[in-house]
Amino acid sequence: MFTQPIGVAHYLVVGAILFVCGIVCMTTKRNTIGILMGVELVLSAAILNFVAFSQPAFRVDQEASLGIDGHVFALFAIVLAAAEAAVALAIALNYYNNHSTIDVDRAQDLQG
Amino acid sequence: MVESLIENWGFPEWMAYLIAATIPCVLLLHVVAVGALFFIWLERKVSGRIQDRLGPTRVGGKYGWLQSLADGVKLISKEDLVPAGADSWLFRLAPYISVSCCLAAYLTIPFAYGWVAQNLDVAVFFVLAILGLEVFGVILAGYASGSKWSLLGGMREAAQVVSYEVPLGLCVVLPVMLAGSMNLTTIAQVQSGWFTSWLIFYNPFLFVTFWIFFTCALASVNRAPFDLAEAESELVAGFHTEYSGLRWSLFFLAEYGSMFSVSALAVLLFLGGWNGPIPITSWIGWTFEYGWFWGTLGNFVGLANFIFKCSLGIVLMMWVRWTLPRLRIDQVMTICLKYCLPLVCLMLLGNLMWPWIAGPPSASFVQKRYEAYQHLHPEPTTETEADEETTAESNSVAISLPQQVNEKQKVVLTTSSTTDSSLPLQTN
Amino acid sequence: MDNILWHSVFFWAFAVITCGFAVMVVLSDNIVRMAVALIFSLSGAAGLFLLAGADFVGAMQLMIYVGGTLVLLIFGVMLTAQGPFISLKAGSGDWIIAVVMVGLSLAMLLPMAWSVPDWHGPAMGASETKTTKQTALQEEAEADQETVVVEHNVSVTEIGLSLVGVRTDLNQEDQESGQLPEGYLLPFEIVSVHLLVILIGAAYLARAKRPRKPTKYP
Amino acid sequence: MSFYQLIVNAKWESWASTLVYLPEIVLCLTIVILLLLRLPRWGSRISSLGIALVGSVIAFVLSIPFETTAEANPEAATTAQPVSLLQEETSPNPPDIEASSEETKAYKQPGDTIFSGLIVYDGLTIFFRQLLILFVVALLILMGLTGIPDRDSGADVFTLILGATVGFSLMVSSNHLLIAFLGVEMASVPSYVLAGTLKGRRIASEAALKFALYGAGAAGVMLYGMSLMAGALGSAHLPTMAENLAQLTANGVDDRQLVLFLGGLMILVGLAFKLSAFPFHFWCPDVFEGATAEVDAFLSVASKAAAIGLLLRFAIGISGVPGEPIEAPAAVAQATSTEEAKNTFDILAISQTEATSLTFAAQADQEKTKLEEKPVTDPDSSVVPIQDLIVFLIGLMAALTTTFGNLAAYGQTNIKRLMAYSTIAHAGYLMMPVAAAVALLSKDQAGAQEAVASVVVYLIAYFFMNLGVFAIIALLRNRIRSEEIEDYAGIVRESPGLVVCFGILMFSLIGLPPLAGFLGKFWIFAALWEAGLITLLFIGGLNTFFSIFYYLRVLKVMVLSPEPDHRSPAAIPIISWPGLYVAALTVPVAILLVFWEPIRVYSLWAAADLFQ
Repeated sequence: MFTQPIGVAHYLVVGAILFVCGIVCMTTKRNTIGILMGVELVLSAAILNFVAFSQPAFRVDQEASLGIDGHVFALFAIVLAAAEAAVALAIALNYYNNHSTIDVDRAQDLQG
Repeated sequence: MVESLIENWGFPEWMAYLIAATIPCVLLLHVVAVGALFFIWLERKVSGRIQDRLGPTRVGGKYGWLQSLADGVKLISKEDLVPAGADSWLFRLAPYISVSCCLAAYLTIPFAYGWVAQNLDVAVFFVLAILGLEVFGVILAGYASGSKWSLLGGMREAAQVVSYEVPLGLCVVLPVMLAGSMNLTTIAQVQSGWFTSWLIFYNPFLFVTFWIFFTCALASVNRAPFDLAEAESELVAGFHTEYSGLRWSLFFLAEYGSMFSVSALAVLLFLGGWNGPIPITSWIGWTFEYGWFWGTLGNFVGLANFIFKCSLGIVLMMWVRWTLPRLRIDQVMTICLKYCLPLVCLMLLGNLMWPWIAGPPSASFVQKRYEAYQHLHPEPTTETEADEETTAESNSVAISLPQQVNEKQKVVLTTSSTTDSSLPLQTN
Repeated sequence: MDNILWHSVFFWAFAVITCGFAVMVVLSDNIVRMAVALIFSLSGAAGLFLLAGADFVGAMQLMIYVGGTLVLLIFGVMLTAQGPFISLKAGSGDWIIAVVMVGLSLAMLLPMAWSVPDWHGPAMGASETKTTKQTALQEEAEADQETVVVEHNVSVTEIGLSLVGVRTDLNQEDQESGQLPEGYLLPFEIVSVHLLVILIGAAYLARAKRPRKPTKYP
Repeated sequence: MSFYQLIVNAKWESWASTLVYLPEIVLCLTIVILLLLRLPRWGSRISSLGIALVGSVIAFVLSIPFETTAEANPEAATTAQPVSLLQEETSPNPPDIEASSEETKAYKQPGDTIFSGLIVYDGLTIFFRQLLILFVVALLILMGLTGIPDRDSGADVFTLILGATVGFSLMVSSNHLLIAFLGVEMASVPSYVLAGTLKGRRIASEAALKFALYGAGAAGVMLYGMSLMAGALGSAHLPTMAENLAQLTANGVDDRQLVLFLGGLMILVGLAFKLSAFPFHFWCPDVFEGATAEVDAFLSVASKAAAIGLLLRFAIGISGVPGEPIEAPAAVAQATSTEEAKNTFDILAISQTEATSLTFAAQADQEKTKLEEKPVTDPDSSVVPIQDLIVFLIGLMAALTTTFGNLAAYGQTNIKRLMAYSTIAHAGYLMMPVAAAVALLSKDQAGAQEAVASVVVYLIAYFFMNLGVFAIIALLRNRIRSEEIEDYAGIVRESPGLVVCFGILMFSLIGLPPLAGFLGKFWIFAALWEAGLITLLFIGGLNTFFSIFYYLRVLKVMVLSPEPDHRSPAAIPIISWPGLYVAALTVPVAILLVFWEPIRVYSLWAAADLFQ
């Protein structure tokens, strides 16, 4: 385990675990902010993938790595995730002002 | 270091790594711990003098210099209380988050030329990020205490730190822009020579920026007059109301540690780092050009210089604390968003326009920048026939300031553009 | 002991931190503990970025994600908290669904991660396609992967230049083929508009309705 | 290449790109002006609606592509100037300029990519841009008539709408995964806030919350899929990805199948969310009910149009790689299509009285616009299995979406919920020709072009129909304070003109013959027939039959049911500004068939560049 060099696949496994945790968090949590945390985990998993794909030393076929493209993608993903979280939080606060709760299960005025 | 340990001393590899990792860690721990003890004592003395009293005089002789050690012993021997209504896991964790973030910031701060635990390319950014994380300790302490004073203190801290990070980050951009690097060693090395080459004196905009930086740094390390989180007149003691003993003292260790690190950042970015007001060491030949021994000697002088400047910064912070009254939370926000932020944006624009007013940066500045860059990326240049001087200059200009290419440099660039097939940029 | 790769050791350490705390986020009932676990998980991910030679992305992750977004989330928790400590228990039905989902998605994603031999790392690639350069690199990587990673470190200068549209990392043939490499000037500029719009939108929702007549604030 | 040349290249590229990107830049400037006007005291006296309207009208004018010859365009000279100035200083020319000896290459033409390959500037981009900006103009006028963002919140709401429009335009023109993701985020995040425009209302805040949470989740999954796709194909640039994909499949290296499949599936999830396609539609009715009718119109027309555009870019971009490069015919088609641009726009610009005479000219040119009847992809090419998979996935989703939307619309009592399900169903119809276009890639290039053109036509019709319906809903809401269908009872006796318009729009939504909806639907079904997707065609036809009843039920309530006693007067005469607005939207629906030829030429032109 410690004597093998690290490859992209190792990072992908970590990313996959983060992704699954995020999805589970999004589906099981009842609190709005809990759901947002799940989203953060999923986005973080994606960013991890991008970083791993852009490192040529993690693979045999170095030409196929993303290089700077991956880094830039990761940077933009971080920025966009932050913006999304800010808006989601503002919406949650607005919801709280009207309903005095941020429990998603109580959101039952609209039934689809 | 690792190689020399293995080859000269015959250590096994893992042990060499361990030793190489331990030495900087121990040194940095001591800087923080001893520094905190010293500055706590100093603050008591300074505040005493400001209020026309003597401060501690008994412990350890005439100046009371062992006072903080005695306090420390007292705090360690106190009972470690956790309130019944607290979230005990988080309550215990919070001080450690503060302290470990404070320590982590020291990893990338160079104390003299090349004396840095981890020479990171994004050091400036890293330090800011880590200092921003310190807020979690305060927020969690405030939340987990289960007391409303603490909670209010934590929320104020969160709002304050998140807001002040914005102008702080923008202030840092100016020196980074001029030095063309985020590496703190490079930035400090660009300012070598007389004090006129410090970036604070580079142009009027940077001079103003330094003071904005200082203000925002005060706010971001939660010092008076921005210490809303522990405002004892309203919130008892804010986030650390419920803490006692060792955990309480850890918060103070973190506070003084981060005071030192922001003031080190200010010194490195604006005040020349370890480069003194007068370049004595280069006059008497204590530089690495004359060999390892003389360089190390010169570095010790630089270290003393650096620590002296940082201490001056901290004394200034103390001075401010004991002079100015505390602000209200809305005033704190107003200062950040209505004054600091627009002002620093203006400074940023002004700094961008500066070459139009005062012409391109001087040749010596560009040369220093190039040398600092070369030190970081020691790459064997393949070109032999080209005029070394010209290429060096034009390359470094183009790399660091692509938006500031003006007429004069354009010509320089044009002449060299046919030969610079190996840019120092293309390290891959 | 001597053929231990320290790069790998640190990778595993950070990976365990990242994944462990991510699992804690899912299992925790208390929303603030979830947030703390998330802080550690994302900081661990930042460590992984640094190990992968993405210094700038790692610092960004710490600064924006951990230092900005998560503070905001915790702030939100405090603003909307009703009891002293918010606890949320999931029903057993939820847990059954969750376990099934975890099983299914891991059963898909983990084989996916290992499905490409090229990605197993420099030492375990498909042996028949190796060139001499690759073999050399492989040996080097087995010796000390950290140096190799550091060698491929993307400097901030390169990222910054690509954001204003200048690509310095591609080799000459690529650039002379006529097709310009992708410079990221447009996204860099347009994202600022996006952030402005977001700021206005969030402020619009969060602020109270403006009073008709401005009240005199004492 | 020297570093300096790189800078020159980048400068030239961004300058040339900026010129064709002016509409979006004007929108951004409008946002900034709206923001800055709050600073001075006199700023509050200026109507923010007026500023937004002026900005979007200017953007619309600029989105008409300008002349494409160097002599005719004075701006072209200025474009070329910085380059030539710099050329004097550097002896070797930047490669792009060197490659093109003529000066005409010094700026961008339709068919080029701009911003160094991040964005495609072609007929489809131009069409979508015009549609979206025109929609924003119409929507702003509607908002002025109904007065839904009040004085205080007007500037905020208009900022959000304009910001989202920039995002839509990025989505439809993206040539790079980063731009696609950025566009999706820029489009959706302001939409979340827009859904909660009336922030004091309980259901509005609930709608915004649901929209934001589901949307954020979908965006996360989409980003993860993008990371897998980009990593597996070694690039985030769509054409490069397509090439690499073709190469991978041709070499028989199939170890990345799983990665690509999962990645593609996750991207599809994100797109399906934006389109409110079947398994990911659940947000749509709730959000539509909670948000105001004006915002619903925005979500149902602009958002859907942009999402379909992005789906087209992805589906055709990733699988539409030629087996071997087609040299000569492509160049000819390029030339004719750019020439066609002028003709078509002349037709559209000149008033409609002359349209009949011009139709002949257009008919003559039509042969040129039509691409040759040859496959884009070699029938035995390695990408064909991928195309089949895409066709299957999109086709399945389209069939399920349409059927579900139409069936679920039956039980609705709220007109906005009903229209939400109708929107879902129409998203299904819109996805069908995408499947057809991908299926035709390996058979018939001209057929694929027709399929894409049918999307264009359908969107034009859909624009008028849905905006009209939502405008009527909003206007009636202002009078009778209700959005329940039963409260519309007997409204024909109070405002007969409005109900006639409503009837026409409803018949058009069903797709009955002389109306615009029929035109679009007929063309879609023709494309499906040509692509051999008979099952899908059958499902589409069946659904059209289903949809008749629930649309007509609303009309029946409006016309036949007796008026309730307690309702406030709902009279909206047709000769009033609101009435005229609705009429202006209804008339094109009624008479679109007359302009069959210009629309056909225009849509074929818009679709042509996609297959170059």
